[in-house]
Amino acid sequence: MIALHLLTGLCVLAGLVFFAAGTLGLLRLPDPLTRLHALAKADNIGLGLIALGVLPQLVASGAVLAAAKVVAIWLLLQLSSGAVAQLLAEVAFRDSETGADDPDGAAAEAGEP
Amino acid sequence: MSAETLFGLAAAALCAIGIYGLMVGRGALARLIAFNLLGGGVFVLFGVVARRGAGAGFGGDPVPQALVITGIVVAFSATALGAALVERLAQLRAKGGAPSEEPEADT
Amino acid sequence: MSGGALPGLPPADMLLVLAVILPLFGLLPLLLLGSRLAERLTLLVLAAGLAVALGIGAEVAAAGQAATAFIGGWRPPLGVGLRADGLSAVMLVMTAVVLCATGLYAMTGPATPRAAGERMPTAFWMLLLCVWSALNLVFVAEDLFTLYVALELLTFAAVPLVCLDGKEGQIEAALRYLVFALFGSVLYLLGTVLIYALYGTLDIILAARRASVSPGLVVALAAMTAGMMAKAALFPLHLWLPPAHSGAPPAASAMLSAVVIKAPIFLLVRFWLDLAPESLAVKVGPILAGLGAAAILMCSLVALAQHRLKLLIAYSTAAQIGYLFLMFPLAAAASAWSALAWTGGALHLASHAFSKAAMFMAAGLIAEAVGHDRIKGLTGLGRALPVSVAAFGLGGLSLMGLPPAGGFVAKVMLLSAAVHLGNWWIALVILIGGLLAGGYVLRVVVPALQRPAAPLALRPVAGWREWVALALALVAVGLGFVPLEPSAYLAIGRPASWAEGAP
Amino acid sequence: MSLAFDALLCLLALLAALRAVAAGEGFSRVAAFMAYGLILGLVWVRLAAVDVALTEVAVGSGVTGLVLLRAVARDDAPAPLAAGLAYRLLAGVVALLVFAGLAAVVLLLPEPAPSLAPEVARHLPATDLGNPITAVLIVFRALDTLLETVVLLLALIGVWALSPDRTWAGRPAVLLPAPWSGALEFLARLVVPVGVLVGLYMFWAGADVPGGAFQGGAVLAAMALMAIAAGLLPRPVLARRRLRALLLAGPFGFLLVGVLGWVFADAFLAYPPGVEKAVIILVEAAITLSIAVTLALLVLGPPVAEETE
Amino acid sequence: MTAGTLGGSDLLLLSAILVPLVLGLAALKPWVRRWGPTLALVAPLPALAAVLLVPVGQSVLLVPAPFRLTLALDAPGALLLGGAALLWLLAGIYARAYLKDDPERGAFSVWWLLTMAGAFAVFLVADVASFYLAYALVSFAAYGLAAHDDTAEARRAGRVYLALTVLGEALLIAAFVMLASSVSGANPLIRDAVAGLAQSPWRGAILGLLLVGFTMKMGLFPLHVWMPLAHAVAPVPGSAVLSGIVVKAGVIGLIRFLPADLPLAQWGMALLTAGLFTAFYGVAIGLTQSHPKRALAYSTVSQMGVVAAVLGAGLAAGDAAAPSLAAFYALNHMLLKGAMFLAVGVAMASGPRHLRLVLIGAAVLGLSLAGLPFTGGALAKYAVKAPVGEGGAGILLALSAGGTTLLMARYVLLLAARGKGADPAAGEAEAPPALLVPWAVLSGVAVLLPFALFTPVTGLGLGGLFSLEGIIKGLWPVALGLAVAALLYQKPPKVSEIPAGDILALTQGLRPALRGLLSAAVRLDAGLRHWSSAALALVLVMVALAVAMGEPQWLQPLWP
Repeated sequence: MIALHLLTGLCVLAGLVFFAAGTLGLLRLPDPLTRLHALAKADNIGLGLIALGVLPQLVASGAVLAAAKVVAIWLLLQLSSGAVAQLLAEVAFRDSETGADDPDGAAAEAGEP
Repeated sequence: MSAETLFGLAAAALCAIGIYGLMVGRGALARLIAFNLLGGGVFVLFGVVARRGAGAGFGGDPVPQALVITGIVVAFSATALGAALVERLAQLRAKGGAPSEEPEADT
Repeated sequence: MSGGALPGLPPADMLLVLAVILPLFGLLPLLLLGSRLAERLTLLVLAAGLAVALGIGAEVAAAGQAATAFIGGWRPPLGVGLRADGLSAVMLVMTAVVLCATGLYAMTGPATPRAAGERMPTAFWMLLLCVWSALNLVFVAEDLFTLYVALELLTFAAVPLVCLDGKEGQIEAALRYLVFALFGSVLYLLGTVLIYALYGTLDIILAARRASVSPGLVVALAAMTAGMMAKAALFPLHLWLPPAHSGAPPAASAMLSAVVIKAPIFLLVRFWLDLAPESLAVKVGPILAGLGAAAILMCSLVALAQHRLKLLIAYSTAAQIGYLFLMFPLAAAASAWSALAWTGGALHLASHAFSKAAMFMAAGLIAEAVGHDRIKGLTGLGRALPVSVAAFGLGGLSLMGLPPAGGFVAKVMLLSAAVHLGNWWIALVILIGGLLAGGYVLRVVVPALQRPAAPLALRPVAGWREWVALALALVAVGLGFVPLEPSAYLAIGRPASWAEGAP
Repeated sequence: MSLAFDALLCLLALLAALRAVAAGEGFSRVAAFMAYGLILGLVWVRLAAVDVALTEVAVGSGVTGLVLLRAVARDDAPAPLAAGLAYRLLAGVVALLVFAGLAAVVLLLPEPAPSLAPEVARHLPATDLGNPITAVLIVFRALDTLLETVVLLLALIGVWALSPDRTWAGRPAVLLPAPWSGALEFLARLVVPVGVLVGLYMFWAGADVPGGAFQGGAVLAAMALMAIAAGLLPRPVLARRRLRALLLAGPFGFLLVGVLGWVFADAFLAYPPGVEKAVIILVEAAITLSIAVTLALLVLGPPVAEETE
Repeated sequence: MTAGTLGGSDLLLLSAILVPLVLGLAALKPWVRRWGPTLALVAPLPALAAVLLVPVGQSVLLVPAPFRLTLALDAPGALLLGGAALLWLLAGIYARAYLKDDPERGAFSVWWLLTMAGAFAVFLVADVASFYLAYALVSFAAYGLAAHDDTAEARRAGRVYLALTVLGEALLIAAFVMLASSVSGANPLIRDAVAGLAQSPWRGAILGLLLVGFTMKMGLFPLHVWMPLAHAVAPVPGSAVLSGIVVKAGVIGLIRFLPADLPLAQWGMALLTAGLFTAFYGVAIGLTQSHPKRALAYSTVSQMGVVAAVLGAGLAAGDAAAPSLAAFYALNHMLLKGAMFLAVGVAMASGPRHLRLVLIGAAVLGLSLAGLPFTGGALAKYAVKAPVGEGGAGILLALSAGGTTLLMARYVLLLAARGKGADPAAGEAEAPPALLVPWAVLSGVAVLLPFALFTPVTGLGLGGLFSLEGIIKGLWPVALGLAVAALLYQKPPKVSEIPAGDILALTQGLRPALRGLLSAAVRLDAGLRHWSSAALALVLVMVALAVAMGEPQWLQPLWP
């Protein structure tokens, strides 16, 4: 039982670290493409770890259906954040390509989810 | 200080922020958003009242909760109508529409 | 089934529900029809609705008590109750008559201007039926949240009516009207949730029975009253009324100024005379009357200074609303004279509806014929459009409070009550209001009666539309023959209670 | 421990609200508002009202946020200058006054909180529905729900009335002005079917567990919008009879069932005894369908010039 | 009080009002309007018949309670109604000829018929609400007669008239409301309402408002400004009717609404002094006028001052006979003034040779108005001597007769000038008979009728008047007036003409102030209609309502 709690604690902690990294990337990195890169990667792994951490608790307490839902949520998020990141990247790329990049970086601002 | 009282005070604060936003908001969209904030605050107040009235096997009094659902949908249709008006106004102004008879400065 | 149903008429509670859902039955198929069919169907529904309203009036008179109906058979506090007492019946009939006249006025006939396409007429008929259903619900509902939904239905129907022509100025006015009305209705909702938190019911009558003066009730009533004053455009909250009511197409502004603006006022009367305890009503009465007096004086003065006819009439609406708020301190005091003030207020509500609708319709016809809205260019119009100018003049007569119009009897009733209850400043304001109303009405009518300086080039106007406006004005004059005493009909169903009828 | 979490939640909500009010630029104001909506969703879960949480997230911040985003994008009017400092201070003081009043009232609410929960519990079996909120919505306060569907329809009529005369029967404007993107189509192909299934489930389960017509309808509307944005579905021609019949299904169906109430159960909107559950499900299905179509059309906006795609 | 079946005389009373009203409203239709002027002749006949046939004191309840519309023919009412009907008939004949080439005569006849209906109604109705209705009808319809010609001056006169009329209506409705509410029941009879005046708590306010409201219609100083303006711009038959009959609505108002048997010393004295002052003021301003019609208008102001003085004296002494004597005096003035206005029209249309005849007629009328012995006017002056008494007021009254003689001399002088210069083409032309005959008949009746009515109204024999002492008392003011007139004729003093509506000029200063007020209101309204101020106002209103309803002890916990 203790091992279970230990595992959960560790995973959730690691997940939080990744989330922090993602947010740090969002604030510090210069242009939209790199920010997107940081956010998409870090948040996905972060969420995966937290889901991994929570799963044993749910399974142990018998709520198998809830566990399945958590996994489904994680899958949906993988899909949607990946697709959205792709879309934003296309917009950001096209703006930087056509120089429509407004001087005060409004496009960059728009890139922020 | 029970959870309901905490959320009640938060709801009161949200209402105050909404009213502040409606007074200070410049342009219709800002005011529409402030209206939604105020609406959200009032609905949380409904939620707090429902939670205080929990009993007879329910986590909260179902009547105010049902009212909130109706309220949210009504608030949405108001915002949709407002947004459509804002867009149509922007479209007409962009087309160089003649200024309205009394050029009221919308300060 | 409650109350003795008149033979031949369906039971009262079915009529009550019919009053609310009949316009909806008319509205929904309109989405599938073209504008010609939509018009015919709407006029049919208007006629049927008028019959229902008159039926309710007859039932209430015959039974001598309020007609009640419970949605789905569930009695308050769980279910929603509809109840029509004397005042509601009068309002239902008034609304039905005004909207039928508006329907006839807006009917496309040989000489009416061709609408550019399907959009305007179809949307107009749908919105008219929505306004009607919402108004009927406001007059009969006894549940605070149902009233909120009815008010929202009314606002969402009124806002598109304001900007039906699609010009930029009107859309700006409609947007300002929408957001300010929303501000008002969310404050009303704030009051509603506090009432529920205090008394565990949303029904006005049950809440009134449990009501006791407490900080919660004070804040709730303050929020609800402020919300309704915002929607009723009482001075200084009238920013949206002049541009909205003057910008709307004539048939729409007739509806807006005559009946739509009356719903929030009716609710205020409902709150302060049914829901609120007497001690609070006495404290708040002077504030409402003070703002009403300010509305009468300020808006009449601004109406005097207007150059456009429709703006003048819109400011006149803002002023006449002030009269209705003068009623609160008079009707709140528990004395025989308050019954007279109560009758005077109801009569003013009705006669203003008829005369204002007639004036806006007349203004619409004048603008159509002359091609512009400026008051200066109307000299000598009386000879060219006698019926329209007569409609405008008779409507103005009622606003000025001159015999034999309904406005006169209402003014006398309010004056008598004010004099007897010692509110001298209210009596003075009523008199000054009559003078100022005389100013801005005669300012239009007198040049119209003189000989035109240059012959006016007029576009043809459909004769029957002028007669519709004149008919409404004559109804306002007809109200002048209401006897000068507290009306027994309005006393039916007061004080409000669910006790009568089925246990 | 949970109180600390609630306090944090309230703090987040207040911050989001303040950001939404104080933000200078339109887009960040809407972004803050959507964040506010999602946090409110969590607040509702903490207030043990999962139905409302679903509605708040789906309609309150989701679709409303979408409509506001579209309006911000199209309203390129220059941001008007902010109010003077003195006025802002005065407004702040007045807002604080209002807060003080409301807070006092909240603190002084009557202790045995009056509630209709026992009343609902007593009459719930008569409706043989499991979810009390759906019972209140569809049975006890049926008139409110009927009017609410009419309000939604009326908002749509109002939005359509804003179009110029010649395009009354045209198509709504393009939702996503970006060129075709493979990622979006891939996402749509995968998520839409699942989303539709989730929406139908939410409507179906609404009778007994948190869910219902409005929440299911909102999810279905979202899926329709995603399909249209991804190009899987063409933008609908608004004057087509079939589309308008779908719009009418909810309100008109509910009205007809209400009138039948007179015939079978001698009161308007009363359900014939014995078959309440079946009729209620039927009515809820019609409402869900209409809400999905109405919400989608409200987001798509008024019909603009007829385009040959 | 025949409530149920309407007897013959009741129908007559009702038709006196209904016939002109129905004809007036029918004349709104263009094809009826063409016959307007001839209809105007038929309309007064039922009223004339009513006065002759219906016994005085007859009253009929038209509509039972709660409306209680009642008509009643009492002594003063009968006198004024008879005179009015006669004047309407003759002026109608006169107007038909006078306006035959005026394109707008149809519209004029509509206003003519409506004013006639209002005038007859004002003299007949006996309950408060319908009196107010009749009073409003005669006041607003008279506007049409005054502002008939489409000149800027007529429009200005019309505006001033309407403004003061609306003000008068407001004052009267306030008085009627207070008066009627002291009696139970919706719409009391005037008699009962006035009877209840003694113990009503607002007696002072009611009397003040009634006096101001009705004396404004009679043209008592300072609210007389509209009369010279309106009567000068109206066409001649219009001025005759305005000055003769419409002004009497104020008189009948005072007669009906002032308590006859309740002595009110201070109010009576106030009315008396105002009346006498106006009598002299009217003559003073009238002398400076350059147009005969304006001179006559000021003469009406002066004569109404006399009537007010008589009523004031009656009110002060609580003398019940004063009202009918005042009515008798007013009747005499109505017929004489009507004839004099018609004389102006006849003079305009006749050449120099016939002018002498007209001037002689006008002189006779003037002297009769001044009260020359052996004329109707003397009887009227003698009749009103009793209530005014022999004291200072009596002397002033006599002096005012002298003043009137002076003013009448001025009027005849202006008439002579007007006659010669006005229409050179008339040459030897004689005024058309359609103008001459009604004028002549009216003049004859005006001078002789008082003889027939003197004894029934005053109950005194004619002997007293023809006694030497009576003649002397009647003669010296007239002689004095003629002497001063002759003196002034020799050395006409250089006095510039005071513009009509004398003190109205003072209000010119008011105009920019009014415009300033309007623009201030518009600016305040525009300010309030900004979003920021309106939203703030809404929240402040909410807070104010909450504070108003709140109780101080709720704040106790804040500072224990």
